Amino acid sequence: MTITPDQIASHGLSPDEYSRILELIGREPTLTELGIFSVMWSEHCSYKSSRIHLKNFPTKGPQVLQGPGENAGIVDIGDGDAIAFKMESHNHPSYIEPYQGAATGVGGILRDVFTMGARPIANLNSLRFGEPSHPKTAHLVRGVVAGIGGYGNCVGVPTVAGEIYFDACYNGNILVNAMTVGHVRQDEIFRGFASGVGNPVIYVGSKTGRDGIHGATMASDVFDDASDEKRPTVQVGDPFTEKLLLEACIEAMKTGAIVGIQDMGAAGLTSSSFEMASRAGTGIVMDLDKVPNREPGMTAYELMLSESQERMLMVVTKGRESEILEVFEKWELDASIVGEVTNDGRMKIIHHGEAVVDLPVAPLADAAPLYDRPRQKPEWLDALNNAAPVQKTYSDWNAILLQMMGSANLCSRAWVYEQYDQSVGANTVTLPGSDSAVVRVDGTKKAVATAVDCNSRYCYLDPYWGGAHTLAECARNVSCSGALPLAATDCLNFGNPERPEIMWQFERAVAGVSDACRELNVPIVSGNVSLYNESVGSAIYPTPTIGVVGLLKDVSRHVTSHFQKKGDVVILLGGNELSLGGSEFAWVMEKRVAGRPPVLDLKLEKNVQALLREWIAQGKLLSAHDVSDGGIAVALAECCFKNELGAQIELKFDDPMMGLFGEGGSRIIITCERDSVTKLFDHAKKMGVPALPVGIVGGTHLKIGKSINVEVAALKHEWSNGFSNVVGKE
Amino acid sequence: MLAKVYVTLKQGVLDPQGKAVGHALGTLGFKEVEDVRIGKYIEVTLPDLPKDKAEARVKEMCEGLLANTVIESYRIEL
Amino acid sequence: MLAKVYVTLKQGVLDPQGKAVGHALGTLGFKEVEDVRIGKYIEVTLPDLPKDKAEARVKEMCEGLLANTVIESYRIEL
Amino acid sequence: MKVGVITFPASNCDQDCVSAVKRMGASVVSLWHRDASVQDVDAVIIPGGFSYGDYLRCGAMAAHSPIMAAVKQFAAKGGRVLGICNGFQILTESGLLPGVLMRNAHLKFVCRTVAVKIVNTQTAVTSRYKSGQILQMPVAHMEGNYFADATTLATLKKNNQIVFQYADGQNPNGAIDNIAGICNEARNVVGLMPHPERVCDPLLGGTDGVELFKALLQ
Ligand SMILES: Nc1ncnc2c1ncn2[C@@H]1O[C@H](COP(=O)(O)OP(=O)(O)O)[C@@H](O)[C@H]1O
Ligand SMILES: [Mg+2]
Repeated sequence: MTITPDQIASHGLSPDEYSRILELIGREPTLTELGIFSVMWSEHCSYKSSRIHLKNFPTKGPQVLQGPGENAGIVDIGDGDAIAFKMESHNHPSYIEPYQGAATGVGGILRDVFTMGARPIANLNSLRFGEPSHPKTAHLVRGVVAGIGGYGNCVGVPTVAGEIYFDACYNGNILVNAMTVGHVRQDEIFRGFASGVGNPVIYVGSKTGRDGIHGATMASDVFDDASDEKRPTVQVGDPFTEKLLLEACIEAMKTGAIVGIQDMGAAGLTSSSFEMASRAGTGIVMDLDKVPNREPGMTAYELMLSESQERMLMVVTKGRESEILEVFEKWELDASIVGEVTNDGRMKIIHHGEAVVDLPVAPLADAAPLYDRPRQKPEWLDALNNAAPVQKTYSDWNAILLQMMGSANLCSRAWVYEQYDQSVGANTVTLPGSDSAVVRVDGTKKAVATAVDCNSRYCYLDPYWGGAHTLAECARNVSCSGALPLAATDCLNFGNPERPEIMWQFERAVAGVSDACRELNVPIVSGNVSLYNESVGSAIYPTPTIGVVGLLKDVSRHVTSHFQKKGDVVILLGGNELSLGGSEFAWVMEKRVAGRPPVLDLKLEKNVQALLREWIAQGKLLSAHDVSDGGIAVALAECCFKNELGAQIELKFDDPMMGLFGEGGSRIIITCERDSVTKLFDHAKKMGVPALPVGIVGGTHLKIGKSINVEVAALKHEWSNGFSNVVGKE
Repeated sequence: MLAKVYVTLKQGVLDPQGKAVGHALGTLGFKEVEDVRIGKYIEVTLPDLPKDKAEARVKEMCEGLLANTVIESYRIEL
Repeated sequence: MLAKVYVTLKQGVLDPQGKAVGHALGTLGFKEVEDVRIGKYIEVTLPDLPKDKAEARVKEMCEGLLANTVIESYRIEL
Repeated sequence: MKVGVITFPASNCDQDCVSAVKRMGASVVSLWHRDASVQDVDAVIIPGGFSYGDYLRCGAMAAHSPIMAAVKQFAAKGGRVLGICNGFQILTESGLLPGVLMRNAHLKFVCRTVAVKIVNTQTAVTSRYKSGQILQMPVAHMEGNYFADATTLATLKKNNQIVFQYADGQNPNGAIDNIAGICNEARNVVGLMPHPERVCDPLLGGTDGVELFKALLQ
């Protein structure tokens, strides 16, 4: 059999890459081997376009126990406890089949975390859809949200935070990024190493079917109109099996017989076996006849490339197999010894007694192609930056605020998060609806605070500063609950990397995120890259989603974003030059994205967050809410809703549009008791952090200077009902 | 008139529900069960229409809502 | 052999899913839809058995697990 | 006091119930779905979750497990049984409680805190509340839409078997007569959709569930 140029192309391999394969193995590959190369060298698995830039991320720090390179990153939270977390995309599958695509996305990220030995304690997600009026949007939103809930709820992991935004740039390419946070004792961390020559390799979990064969290469294909018709074998999630797999794996880990373990994610059996052998510098010999399958007549190619869900691969101490098999029997899951660790650094796969694969492990896993793709600043960007962010003039500020509160990107997300079990596990201290979720670490007085963020309009107008803003805002959200941001995970969603302007956006965004990470002391410990997010030739906005995890040493000292009681003093902490470039105001009023995003002073940001945390830890604050999209008017309104408390705010500004709706980093609305005000201001002054007393909580209305005077109930009504404009009335 | 619609998962698509039910039947003593697949059976009541018209209409309903044609097939009986 | 089982809600039992789907069909422009009822269509694969034996066995499965006879009826086809 | 908490495949509120019970100072016996006995416990809790993935019908497969045969015997002798959420579904599927929990009227999963009224204080879990008292408890389910035919409903009312009702305007799932929880005639078996075990700790936004567990342990 000879490999044809067509086969090479349909496997997404370039002629150069194919020559490289020939050179590496010194012969023509079998079809199965070609399939293996194609998935291992796909963008999704090899990061061939992104890797050289990802090196810029700071990844170290005394708190980091595991940085990028494993299934999830891990940070130290003291007392022998640690937190494992990661974020991952499932964009393309979710566009094709929103429910199953999103569900299996959640399943995949859960496995990445529990394969490290961590019990998942929280799920988050970051979603991007097209315009609310686009004919596909409502259907996609309904399916994706139901799918995320359907999976996470069944597994019993609370979904505690997330974000959802709408913009025309996602009309033909939605984003579904899912994140899981897990708790693990530091001496019980597992890693994906196939160590110990002679140790058996065990396959556990669901049987293998013909699901999603070529999923990994699909994720690296540009969508075109025809793919609406393309109906690849969609993977269906089985959260029931996932829950059993989770419990069985954690129980099996307790036996002490497991040497290494890894989930089968994209590229299934292929990537898990190659990655485990590669990390350990070993080889594996595997017999595919031993792999549990659910369809007769599966070929070696199909068995190696299937993306059936809810499966894991583990290496076990020789002689102790039965202890592991017993655990899986108890949980009524398949488990089968499929191979053994070898010392020759080769992957040998046997099917029906014949050797169908014999490849060197290291070149496949480590020496995948690496591209420094050309980069060029888009020629349209300067003109866009120099254009006016807003074109019309405005005056009726009350009406505008009402309209803003009910708009798709600012209105209440209750429709979404009420479909998620937010409190299973009985540890969710702060539910969705505040700046970050707070989840107690069971049996301790510690808690983690976590949030996801991305301002993709800023990233579009300026990928560097947009990236920096995104990281800063995410960390700020975590600080707003009182927690110290420890580390971040990311999911870099971009267009086609073969286009220089996309690669430029990528490089700039990574640089911006990296610099903000350094300044704020928040290293990146895990992440994921999703490229080729384009439809009919146009790319999404650069969307480098960030998830931050922070630590509250004493969970009793935390606050939420909601005003607490009448008479409390409202203070604006921090502050910066404001801008309407890329603002929500410009978008709501004019559907316009132009100008420059606000400047960000990272030193100031750091000091503002530090001071905020110090005050919360001392119990001096009653609430804290960061001012982000929509500016201060929107942020103040949000503070009012939960407890239905108004406020009287005396803000002075020359230009109400900028003053009310201008955006800028490093701003936080806090409240405190009247008698702590003087001390706080003295302290802020000493620390060089701007702080401005701006008003008092109370009354039925939100009043802001001379410009705004609206009933809180009216604002809340718009805000509560806004989402029905996206998904329709119930 | 009554249109009957049978919605089943396409060949090769995992049926977690059928799998779990098959397993449960086994533990309940029905060891002979080899496989279980679970689909939907939908009855749609319509005003009387010529058969071909009705069929076309119900087909539209299937494509639009009743079946998820990415993973499911359907069959209509009138 | 393949046993087909149709499980439907008994007359008078609320069918929230059918109701919601009927409503959704209406808003999608299928105004003629008068009623929708949603049941299950279950395929059980068995080794070949004499028909009456198979029928008796599948009936047991229905009574035991596949249908909740308080609210559902079932019909078996072999 | 010893309380048995059952774990089925994909139960996921079992540990939450264990914590709640321990908080009240009672000891816990973990029961496995394949156990044939409830041992020497004083009460049994059937926790929430997605036993068997909620496949086929919620609670259907769990209702046929060996442990449920033991629970039936235990209940028949007057033992106290509390089913929460999926546990309530399992109780109706196994015939220990009448009626059925159908798909929510809006067909979506719903998780939110709702106001729940105590209707009957003469049961194994409500003896420490006042009649008409309102509790704030979260619900989290896809199938909580309680339904019973007219005869059954009349019997429930006649025997005062409706234990919990959603407060007016708070019904999250379309349940008939706002029913959130019921008991059997003997009042020793109670099922409810809301999650009292999630409101036993002031840190988690409420303690309205505390008295329910205390009553169960009395
Ligand atoms: N953008 C990124 N930033 C940091 N780490 C990354 C990024 N993308 C990928 N990684 C790391 O590279 C490794 C491989 O990622 P991935 O292929 O997504 O893992 P998996 O196959 O387990 O899902 C992981 O350790 C991941 O954390
Ligand atoms: Mg992994």
